Amino acid sequence: MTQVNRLPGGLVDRSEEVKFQFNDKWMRGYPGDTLASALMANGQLLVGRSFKYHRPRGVFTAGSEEPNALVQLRRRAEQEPNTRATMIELFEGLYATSQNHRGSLEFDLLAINDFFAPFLSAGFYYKTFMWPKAFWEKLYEPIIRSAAGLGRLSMKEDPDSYDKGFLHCDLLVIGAGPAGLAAALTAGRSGARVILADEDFRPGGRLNAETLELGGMAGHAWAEEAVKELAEMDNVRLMSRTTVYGAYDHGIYGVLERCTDHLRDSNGKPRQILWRIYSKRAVLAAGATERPIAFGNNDRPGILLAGAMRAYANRYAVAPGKQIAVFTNNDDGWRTAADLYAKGVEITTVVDSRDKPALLNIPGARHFGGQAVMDTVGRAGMKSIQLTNGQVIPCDGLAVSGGWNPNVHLTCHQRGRPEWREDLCAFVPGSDLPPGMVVAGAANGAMTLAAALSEGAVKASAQLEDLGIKPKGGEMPQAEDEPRDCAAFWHVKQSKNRAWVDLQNDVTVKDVKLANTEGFRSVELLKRYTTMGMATDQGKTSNIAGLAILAEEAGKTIPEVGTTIFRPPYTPVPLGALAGRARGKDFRPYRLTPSHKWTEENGASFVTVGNWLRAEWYTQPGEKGWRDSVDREVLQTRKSVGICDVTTLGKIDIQGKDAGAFLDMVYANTFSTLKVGRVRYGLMLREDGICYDDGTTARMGEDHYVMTTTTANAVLVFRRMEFVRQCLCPDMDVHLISTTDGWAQFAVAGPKSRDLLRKVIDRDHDISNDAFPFMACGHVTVCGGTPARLFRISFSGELAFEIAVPARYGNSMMAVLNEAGKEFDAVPYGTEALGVMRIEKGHCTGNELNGQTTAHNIGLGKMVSQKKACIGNVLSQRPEMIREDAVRLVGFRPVDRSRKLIAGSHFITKGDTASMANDQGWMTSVAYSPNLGYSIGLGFLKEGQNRMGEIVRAVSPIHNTEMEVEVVSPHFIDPEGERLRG
Amino acid sequence: MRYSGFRVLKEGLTGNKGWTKAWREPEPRPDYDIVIIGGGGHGLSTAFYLAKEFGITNVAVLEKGWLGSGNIGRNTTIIRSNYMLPGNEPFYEFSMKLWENLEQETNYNSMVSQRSILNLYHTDGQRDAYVRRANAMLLAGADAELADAKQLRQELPFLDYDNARFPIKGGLYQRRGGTARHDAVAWGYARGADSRGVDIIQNCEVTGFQIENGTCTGVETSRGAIRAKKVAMCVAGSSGRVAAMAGMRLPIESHVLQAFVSEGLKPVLPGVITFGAGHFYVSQSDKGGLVFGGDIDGYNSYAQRGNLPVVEDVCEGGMAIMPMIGRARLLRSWGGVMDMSMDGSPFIDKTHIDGLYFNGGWCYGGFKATPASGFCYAHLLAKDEPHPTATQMRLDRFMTGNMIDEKGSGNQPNLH
Amino acid sequence: MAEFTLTAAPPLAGHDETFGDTRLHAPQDFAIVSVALPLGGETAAKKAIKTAYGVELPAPGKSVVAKGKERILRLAPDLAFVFFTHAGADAETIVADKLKDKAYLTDQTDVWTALELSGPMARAALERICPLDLYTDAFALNDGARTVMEHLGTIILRTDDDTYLLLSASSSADSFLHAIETSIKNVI
Amino acid sequence: MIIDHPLLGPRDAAEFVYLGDASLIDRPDWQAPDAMEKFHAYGYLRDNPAGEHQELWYHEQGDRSWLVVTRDTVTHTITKVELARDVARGKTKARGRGK
Repeated sequence: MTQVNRLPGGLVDRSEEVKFQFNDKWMRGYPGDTLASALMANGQLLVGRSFKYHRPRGVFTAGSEEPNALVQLRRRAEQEPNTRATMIELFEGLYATSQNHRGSLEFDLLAINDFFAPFLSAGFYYKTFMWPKAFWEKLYEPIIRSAAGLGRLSMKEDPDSYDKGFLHCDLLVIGAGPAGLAAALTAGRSGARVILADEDFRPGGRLNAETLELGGMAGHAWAEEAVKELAEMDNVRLMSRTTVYGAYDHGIYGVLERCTDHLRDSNGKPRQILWRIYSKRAVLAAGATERPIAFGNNDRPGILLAGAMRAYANRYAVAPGKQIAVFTNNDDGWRTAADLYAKGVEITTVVDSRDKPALLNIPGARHFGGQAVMDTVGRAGMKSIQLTNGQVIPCDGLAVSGGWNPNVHLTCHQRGRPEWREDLCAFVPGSDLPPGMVVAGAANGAMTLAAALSEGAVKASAQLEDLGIKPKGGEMPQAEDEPRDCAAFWHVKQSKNRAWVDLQNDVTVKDVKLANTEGFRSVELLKRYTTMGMATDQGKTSNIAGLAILAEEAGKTIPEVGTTIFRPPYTPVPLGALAGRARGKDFRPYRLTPSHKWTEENGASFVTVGNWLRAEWYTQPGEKGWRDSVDREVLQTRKSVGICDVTTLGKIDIQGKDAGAFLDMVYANTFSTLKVGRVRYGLMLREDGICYDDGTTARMGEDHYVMTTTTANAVLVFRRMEFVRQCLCPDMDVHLISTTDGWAQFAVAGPKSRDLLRKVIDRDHDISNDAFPFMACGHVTVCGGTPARLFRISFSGELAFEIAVPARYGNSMMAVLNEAGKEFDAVPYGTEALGVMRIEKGHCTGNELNGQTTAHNIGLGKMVSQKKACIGNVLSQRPEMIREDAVRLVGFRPVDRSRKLIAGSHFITKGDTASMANDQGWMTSVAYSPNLGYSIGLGFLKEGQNRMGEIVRAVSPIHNTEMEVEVVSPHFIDPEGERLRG
Repeated sequence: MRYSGFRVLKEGLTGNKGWTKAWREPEPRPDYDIVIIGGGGHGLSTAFYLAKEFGITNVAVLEKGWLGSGNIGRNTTIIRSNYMLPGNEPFYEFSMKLWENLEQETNYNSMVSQRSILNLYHTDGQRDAYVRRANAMLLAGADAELADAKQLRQELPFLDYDNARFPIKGGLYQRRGGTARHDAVAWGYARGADSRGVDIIQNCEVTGFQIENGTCTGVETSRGAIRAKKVAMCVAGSSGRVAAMAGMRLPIESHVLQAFVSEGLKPVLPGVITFGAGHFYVSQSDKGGLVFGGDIDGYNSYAQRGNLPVVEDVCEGGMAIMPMIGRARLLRSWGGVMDMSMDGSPFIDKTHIDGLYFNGGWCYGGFKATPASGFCYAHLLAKDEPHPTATQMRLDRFMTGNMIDEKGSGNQPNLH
Repeated sequence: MAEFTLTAAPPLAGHDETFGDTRLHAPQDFAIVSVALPLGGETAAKKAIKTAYGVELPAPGKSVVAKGKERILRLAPDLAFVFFTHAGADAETIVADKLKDKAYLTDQTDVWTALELSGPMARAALERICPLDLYTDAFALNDGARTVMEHLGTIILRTDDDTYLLLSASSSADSFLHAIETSIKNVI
Repeated sequence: MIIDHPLLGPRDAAEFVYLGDASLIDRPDWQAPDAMEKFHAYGYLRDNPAGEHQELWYHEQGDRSWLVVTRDTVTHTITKVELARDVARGKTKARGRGK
């Protein structure tokens, strides 16, 4: 194809050509083109299909408000649906396809919807498709879903990377049009820290699209100079291809920078960066968006907004056709006629809804004052327009201007309400702006170039003064106050054919009227019923017209009907960018235990526990499944000795004269009476009396305790203890610091554990049962002087110790313990074996202490002291929480010992039907006990303490199974605890 | 006017000129048997069931804004009954059964789509908890199904099974779960109630209660005083504010929950999917948008908007389980005010003031409860005794210690 | 002589890499001891610090370098960290000898992993992960703060114009290193 | 949001963890005759105002201080930030004087 629609001049670089493909057709454009301008240059006016009726559509705007020209950019895993052709910078080899059609773009089978349009009026689907009932999911909905939607995801992992960042500034200037540049220049020259962000790849805004002059310079040339000056200032950061998409609390803005989208390849760099900009003040200079007028068949390819057509002509040097008509209700539309004429394009007609003399003299153009375009002809491209006076005028392009709407979007992000300005026929920012923000230029209703420039400088100066910065250099060049008269004119009543209000979602004037007839009279109800403004453009070009028509129908004024406010984001933001680096393995950090390396080298499988990776079991040669490994680890530990890295348990260093009293407050049981050199099991409640955490706390010195928490709750317990310390006991001398990562801690469990440790602990420490009995603790040294802490505690129920060394020695310590243990056939064991042994002993973990469990439920009700102030003791005594028939933790074993218990089974009394009403409790944890040779379980059973020996049914309808189980003590092994005291 | 495919055809052929108002716009009358405060989903469904099931039609629904402007107008449209506790599960299953006949009952297509809901699990502990929950669901007459990673890989090949930080081990399905077109639910109930004689009064804000000798006899509104034999609060996020007018402090905090929708896409997701190791759940609307959300922002708020950290957290969760959505774009986000209760479960109860009733505390899960909430509230209002599925949803349960705490997070609303 | 010997292997020990003029390395033998000021004993503790190190305890968010090259960072009203170079596992004893019993001490050496990032791209790299304003006027020489980067709790200190000391939990050292390396790679 | 920490200056709220109404500082006396009712009110009932709200935030990714933040729940505007420990001490002192 050749560039049949290319005009002379423009801001494209004609020194080289760029080749690209659209729907597999090769075309050419120039650097500086967008895909939209390049397609137009090549005469490709048909670009896409509409959402509902699959109407042929072409480029309608020249910016991010584009409703029609959405394409799929790139291919394979890089395919990016719904991309606005107006925002795609042309690059060599660009590949794009049209979307939302079945069959080719030119012959879309779903265009049949257009013929059925009478049956597809607003909300039709709420009134039908209800019979027969089952057909909704099976028939109607799949048809609707496959026809709806727009572009397609590749369904492959996004191959690009994304990054995020944080920026700080005194003044954020949003938009680099005339007002934004004036604001940034003023602030930059005054020495403030400035960020200037603009969504375009060429700063300048409308200056690049117009022929207006500043101080005798072409607008775009002045913008270039301004940008050059700003770029040289250290205190100014210029960010083009950067959209400020959201205004959040306290001056934080959400910002998307597109780094490599304009390149063929991202070369391993992040494709986009999501910036959080912390601004002390902001100037919103986002300009204005033109809006169309609704008339019959106003959606054809070749019909563009007038300002957009002017931008294409002036900036990109293209026009959609050779004979252009202009339809306007304002002065600005005339400039399109004048600028295109100046570029050598024939202007056939200027239709002005205002009955006024011609504003400008456009040679060859006929002027129709007080008339309107009523209809158009030409399915795939414009052929002619018909005026309200009946006249038919041939043309192959139509520029429409219904006036301009200030881009107030960001002013609404904190629920600010725009206000109606009658003289502009538009909403302007209200008084309830996000704190710190001011609005300047067209975004604020300052519609002329001179006004925008001066307002940009003045508003920036005021913001600087507010910050205590003396503004200087705010003088801006002379510019024009061009005529901007506008008369409200929303839709052409004489039109008989459908007139589109929302192009993308196919909402017509009739739909708006129908919604009003049916009582959907709030603008919010209108939106929801008709889907107006809900498409990817969020109604940037359609909302106001819809509102105006609703107002007219309801006999109200526009301000009476109100407006909908805008919510973030200003333009859509890729989910990949919002996620940044946090995906795949980098979703969250990994925490590794100190012995991770040794563990990895010795056959461990790993399990994720919170952010930790822990050894689950160690596979030995010849072991066929995980059970082989776990059974071996359990048996060997109980027979001789096993070693497990338990570093993940939270460790909190508690020091201070009031440390004991503080722990009395935190724990349900008492710690102030604990002797130095001793450890105690502690139960922690929430204030609502429910068990929160448990663990052991050791008294290492008079004023020094060391607490352990569960792995899962380490951070939460610390937080809560700080709350108690600072808010409830502010006068206690107590200090907390986490040492979880500082100590590598190992459980050494089993009858040979003392023998093993004797080989490692330096000889001057006596760890005999007398000197170091059950629940003793103390400082020792290991391997010739390395400091360590030793605790005589047991989770397995065996004679056991936990030994902690500084984490740097953890990996070495694991190796040493295993080496020293060789003569005892010591085994390293993982979390599974740990779990089996704790179930054999009836100890609780997260499955039991799940935040719903009382101390009473686990048989520890008496541990909750009622003799002191402590968290949770009062509310733990509420009547429903201490009922005799509440569920109790008990043990279970299958009557048929060969059966495997199922965690999550519910208990039903024998003879009762299995139903929720007869539910007696549930199984929390199960394991195969290699010591007992059968499956065992822990669970909560109603009044379980009184039901020992009873046979109940453990039902698991989800597995379609049930079995009889016997209620037993939860202490399956060594119930008297003789081993751990040995 | 009765809606049907035939009517759509007929109107289509005659220029769509015969459609009439979906509901009346009546002026408030001076007194009613029952005044319902709040024209959101729950208020409208209460009115509908009062009329349909209990024959009480001298009812007004007072709505401060436009009907359906509360959380029914902005939510992520999920319906499900996959609860665990006896205080909840029968209620939500009752709701599910009402959903299944909703369209025929209201003569309005609210697009109840039982496309399934899947909760992924990533650890053995989570699996055990899901087995317990699945069994509770089955024991309560709901449906449930467990799927292992192998099955999921076949059904949902686009999830990240091989490179995940928290590997997907399986999931709990409720095939009867799914989504519904949220606005249409409100409109269907509104039409159904209106056609049975209920007055739905929009733009009518309650400004106070008339309380005489411990008995509530009516309300003050922006459109005058209205007397009523019974007054029923049903105002979700505004519960605290409205109850304060009656001098009540509630076990509720108002928090902001953000929700999100992407640009329209051709069909990608079969049903609802929730991530078990992060804050993310998602479904796809009939129009093609991915509708998703995650955690509440976490601080008390009536601002109806949230902040960036949660937006990012949610999208991180999304990319973590389905990295193929990276090039889909977030189109719109919004924030709703959630009546977060102290145990994450709701209240349908009388208050200590005679004639004044309370329905609230739905947290971020009120949408799925819309039918049963209305039905059970209507039951309570009509008979002065709780519906059998809602007996635990009492305001005094924190005094007795009979909490309904599904998550086990305790008395901290932002953790539920 | 003990039968077994332990070898110290702190995570990231010896890490040293350069990206153009920007360097990322783990300082050697980096010891950390926390110093908590007893309630009611603040004055005595501050005096002990002054005596031991010759410097005043700085305000929260600030650090000072003592005469013995130790750096003292005040993290909270009643908490400071002392950083110094020391190889053994007895860092706490060394501080205890200086401060006697005037403060509560906890060895934090192995709780943290330290990386020093220096060079012209250091700030640009940190911009990608650090929420704090690191411009000189907002984060001056010797300023220090605890914050969060890529989901990791981090202490950041400015030790020179273009040099930052970063501390994060030792268990997640690999993820921490990955986060910083990625930031550098993304900006160079 | 940004919380202006009284000691550390403005910090992103993402560094903080929210707890709830600052009345959680006013923990009732466990020995009071109506302790159960008081703890019920303390633990469960909230003013939940639409407007100025005093609330507790914890600077977890910072100096670990608990703060009492006065924030408007409708606009999110923060007007005051105090160390919770100071607030709590002030209350203890006030109670002491009352005796």
